[in-house]
Amino acid sequence: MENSKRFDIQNIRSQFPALHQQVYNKPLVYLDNAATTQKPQIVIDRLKTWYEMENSNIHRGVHYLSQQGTVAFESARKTVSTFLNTKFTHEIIFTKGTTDSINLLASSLGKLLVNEGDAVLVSGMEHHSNFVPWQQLCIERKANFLVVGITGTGEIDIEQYKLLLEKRPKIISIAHISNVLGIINPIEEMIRLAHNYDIPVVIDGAQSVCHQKIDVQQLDCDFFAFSGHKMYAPMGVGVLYGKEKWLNAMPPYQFGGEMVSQVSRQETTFNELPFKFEAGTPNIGAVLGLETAIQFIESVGIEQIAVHEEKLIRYALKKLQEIDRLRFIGNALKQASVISFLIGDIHPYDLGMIIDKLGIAIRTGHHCAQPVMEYFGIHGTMRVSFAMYNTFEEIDTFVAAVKKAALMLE
Amino acid sequence: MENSKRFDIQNIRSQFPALHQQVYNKPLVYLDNAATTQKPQIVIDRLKTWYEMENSNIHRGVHYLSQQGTVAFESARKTVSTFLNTKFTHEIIFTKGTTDSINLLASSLGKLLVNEGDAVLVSGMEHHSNFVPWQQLCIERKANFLVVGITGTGEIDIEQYKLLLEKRPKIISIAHISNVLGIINPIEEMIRLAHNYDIPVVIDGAQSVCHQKIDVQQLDCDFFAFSGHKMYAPMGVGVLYGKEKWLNAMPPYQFGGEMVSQVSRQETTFNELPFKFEAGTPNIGAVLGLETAIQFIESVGIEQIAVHEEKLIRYALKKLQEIDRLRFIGNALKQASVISFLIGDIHPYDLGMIIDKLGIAIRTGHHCAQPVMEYFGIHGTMRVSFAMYNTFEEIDTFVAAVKKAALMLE
Amino acid sequence: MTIEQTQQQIIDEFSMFDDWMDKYNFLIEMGKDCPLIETQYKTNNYLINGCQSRVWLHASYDGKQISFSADSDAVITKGIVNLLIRVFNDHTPEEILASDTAFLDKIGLKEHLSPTRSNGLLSMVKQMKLYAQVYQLKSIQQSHD
Amino acid sequence: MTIEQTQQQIIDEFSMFDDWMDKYNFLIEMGKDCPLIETQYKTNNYLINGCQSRVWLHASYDGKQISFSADSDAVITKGIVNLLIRVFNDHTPEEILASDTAFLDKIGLKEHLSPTRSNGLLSMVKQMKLYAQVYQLKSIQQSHD
Ligand SMILES: Cc1ncc(COP(=O)(O)O)c(C=O)c1O
Ligand SMILES: Cc1ncc(COP(=O)(O)O)c(C=O)c1O
Repeated sequence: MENSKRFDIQNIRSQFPALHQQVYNKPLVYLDNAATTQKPQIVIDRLKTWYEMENSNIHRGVHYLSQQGTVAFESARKTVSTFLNTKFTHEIIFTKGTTDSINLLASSLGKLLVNEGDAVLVSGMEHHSNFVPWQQLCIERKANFLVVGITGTGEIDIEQYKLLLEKRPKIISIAHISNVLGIINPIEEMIRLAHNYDIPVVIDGAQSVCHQKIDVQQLDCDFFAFSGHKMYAPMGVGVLYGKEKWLNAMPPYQFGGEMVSQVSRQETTFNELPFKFEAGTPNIGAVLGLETAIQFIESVGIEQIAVHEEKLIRYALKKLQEIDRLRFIGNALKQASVISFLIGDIHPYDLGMIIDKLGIAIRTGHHCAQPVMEYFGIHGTMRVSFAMYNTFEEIDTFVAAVKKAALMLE
Repeated sequence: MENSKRFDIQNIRSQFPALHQQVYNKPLVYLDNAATTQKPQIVIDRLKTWYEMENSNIHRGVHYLSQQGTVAFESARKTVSTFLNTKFTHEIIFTKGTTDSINLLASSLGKLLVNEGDAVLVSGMEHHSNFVPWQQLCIERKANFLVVGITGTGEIDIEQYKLLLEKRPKIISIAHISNVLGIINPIEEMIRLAHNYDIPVVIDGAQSVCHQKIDVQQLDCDFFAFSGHKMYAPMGVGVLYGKEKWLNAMPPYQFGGEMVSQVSRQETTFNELPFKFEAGTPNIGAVLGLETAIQFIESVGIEQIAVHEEKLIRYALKKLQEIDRLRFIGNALKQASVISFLIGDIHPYDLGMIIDKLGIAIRTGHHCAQPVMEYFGIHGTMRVSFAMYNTFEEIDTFVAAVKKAALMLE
Repeated sequence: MTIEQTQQQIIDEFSMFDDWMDKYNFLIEMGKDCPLIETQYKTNNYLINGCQSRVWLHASYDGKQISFSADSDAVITKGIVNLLIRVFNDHTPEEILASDTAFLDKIGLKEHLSPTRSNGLLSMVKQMKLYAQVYQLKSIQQSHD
Repeated sequence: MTIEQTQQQIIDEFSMFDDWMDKYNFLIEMGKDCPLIETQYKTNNYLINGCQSRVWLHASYDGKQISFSADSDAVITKGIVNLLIRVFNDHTPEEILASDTAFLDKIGLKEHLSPTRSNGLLSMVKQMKLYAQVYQLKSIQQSHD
């Protein structure tokens, strides 16, 4: 059914105003999607309508705008819940972004589970946002910070993972897809293995949620975190999914506003889920924008998007291989939407700066993942990352630019 | 100079699209500004332009959009810094809102200063967002949570404050203007008294920043927190100002992204100010919207706004007094932008619901400030709050509606 | 009257008003007729805490039918409380469990039962159904004794 | 040549290019001419850590004029480093302190010195000025001895 839909790339592109601009008199080729995606007009318009016609503060207001806003906000929660196939709508917590979601967990789940001498496990390919919060928690609690290594092809070392499970970490937190390597980790298997020991698993879904269908009940992950701005939605909103039993057991993270139930001088009781974890005025407009982005993704079809992006990445890998002295960083079979590479000993910054002048936006550097750089003994990479609106022609332009820059820098 | 500008209310109103709508076939009279203000078109357009033409992730990107975005973001920081007259631009930290700013402080300044047996001081008129974080900090640290009382007219009991200072609290956190009573607290004096004992003072400026000129160096407060959405800016962005010496001494709050400098498996070093406190992708569009909102406020003139709002509040107080059995909650001489009242024993919810149907948006309930309700022995109030775009006619409509509703409910 | 009949009756009553003020006036009047909860029950045990208004609810069962009494600190809430009591009062647990509150939609008051209205009404309906469930169980058990 | 004259010379050189690629080609060539820092100084002590590229800088003072040597791991950064060295090299502390880097603006490379470019160049300029300040102080002190 999904597969019978036509994937009309020109129609899709036409809905993203930011793609149709020139930089340095060259048409923009935007290949920095892992950093943030562009937004379809419909999402931008949702923000506009909110602020022009609906804006108000929600929850507890008796007046019309406030009531309507509350209904809209809670229905957006329902949309996210359906998108991820959560068991309960109140398992969806709105945050500022992935980093906020994971910091919430490191604080709150950390308080619940991690004491002196305990351990927390992450992988060596994590984004700093899924590495440093757990590391700092372990330092604070005098707990062991376990980092499962990665192999030469950039995959998580599953044998080592199994050994580390014997140390019974209290929490495991793993990226679904690496933002540097593009590698899709075998999280189903990792979750299953962890659950044999009743260890809860957090999935950092920042790089996966808009590239493949996520079903949290099927994955059986305990938590799933992502950012709106990496999935065609506005900035300033993210999601933390958590299984009800965990969210109920965890202490609140921030205090104030709707998350409070009763306050006296001596003590405070807290509101029920999901409000317990939503202190302060939420970013209502952006939450509605996120809902629209999800509807947009679904109208295109997430499977269609995955197929298109798979074609793009195969094509790009093939074309890049033509380049002399080019090597890929990370080389696993299961790779999605992200490619990291180096050419000879050309500095990524040099290459990035030159192709920028040719209109091509890629990212260079360590991509907030220094541990992974350490594994490969490098300082940084050049990274291209795709979204639903990228084309084969853009890849051609990009590869031609890289060749030109590489010649200059040889 | 400022005073020679003409305050053209019709021109101002015409710039706020949300004001020109009907609810239940009645023209909207929006008097819930303390909850959130409406946004001028120019702010909405700033968001639109960001997402249509400029959107990208900032810091560390080599490409054009990322560079331009970074420049725009950092220049917005400069605008906020000038607006508050901070000594250094890097004393401005972008957060999610006031609640986020204060939770950051309770965690981070709390770690720096508050140990077992120490004390923290707030007032009895605080919003939960400036009450519960400190209360919970004290519970966690086994510290004393001191609450300075308020008088029958709703003012902070300064004599009691002086006595409590003798207990040498480690931190004092006080609202500039109460969101329930509208009372302007004598924060200059309170800061001066606290500094005699070298106690840092946090000011919750959520209700003051768009109603009067704030000069943090003149106030000499150590921290100042506020939300964008209560000052004509988009939701999802707030500010924490802190004196450099404190911000440098404080440990970071959240981890990941730009706030990280170097990461190894064992440890992490953190970036310098202001980035140290800005983990994860910031809400860039909203930060630019906040800049535009500040420019808008400055183009109207903050002193002009204060004069206009002062007239509105005097007029409203006078008109409301005509109503039988009406009593004001809080009655100090220095009152800004907010009025709370009750009529006989009419339940605020009843009155709010009825006048809602007449097109009037006010807030009823405890306004997230249950401690203040306790002082007055009530469950809630009806609250009207003004912004620069409100008019005398709106007050007339509102008062007429209240009279009508009060008659029905008698 | 069946539950449906009472609901229809209320819909008819409300059809006379084309103005919100009249509706609310009527609700306020309705509130005054509410079968008041006895003072001994007006305690925290019987309190349904909405954030804005509070509702106290009591139920009793004569082995066949349930009857409710209630109160609220807000008179409009109390009016709606009374509508709900009129509808469900003196019916069997089975009848109560089989029925809904769709009539509120038809008279334009549905929003008062939305989870976003923190007035205690939604919880009150849940509580009424819960009573019905408990009494149903009781009578099944008794018939098995 | 005065600092201003060198700056003008560089502006003239760049005026020949109307294409970014030519500019960058020229910068890459410039990088090759950079007076390289001696290996003994290419240590963390002399490192200016940008997040994207790194610069090492060394200065020496003959009692009158300062001379710089440097290196960078990125060749374009190194080209700009060499431009800055060409401009400031063999000048007195006073001359260095009195001058600016406005020429970078005129040749379209100003952005490389922005605080948002984490390439170490801005810190490098600061470091050059700092050396000038230190040596100025030294010579004042010596003249007082
Ligand atoms: C895998 C991964 N985790 C976490 C993050 C952090 O996301 P955000 O900056 O939106 O909080 C990113 C984005 O850079 C990412 O790619
Ligand atoms: C005095 C005061 N402090 C804090 C807050 C919380 O602000 P926010 O919900 O934007 O975090 C408010 C707003 O309701 C307020 O009025």
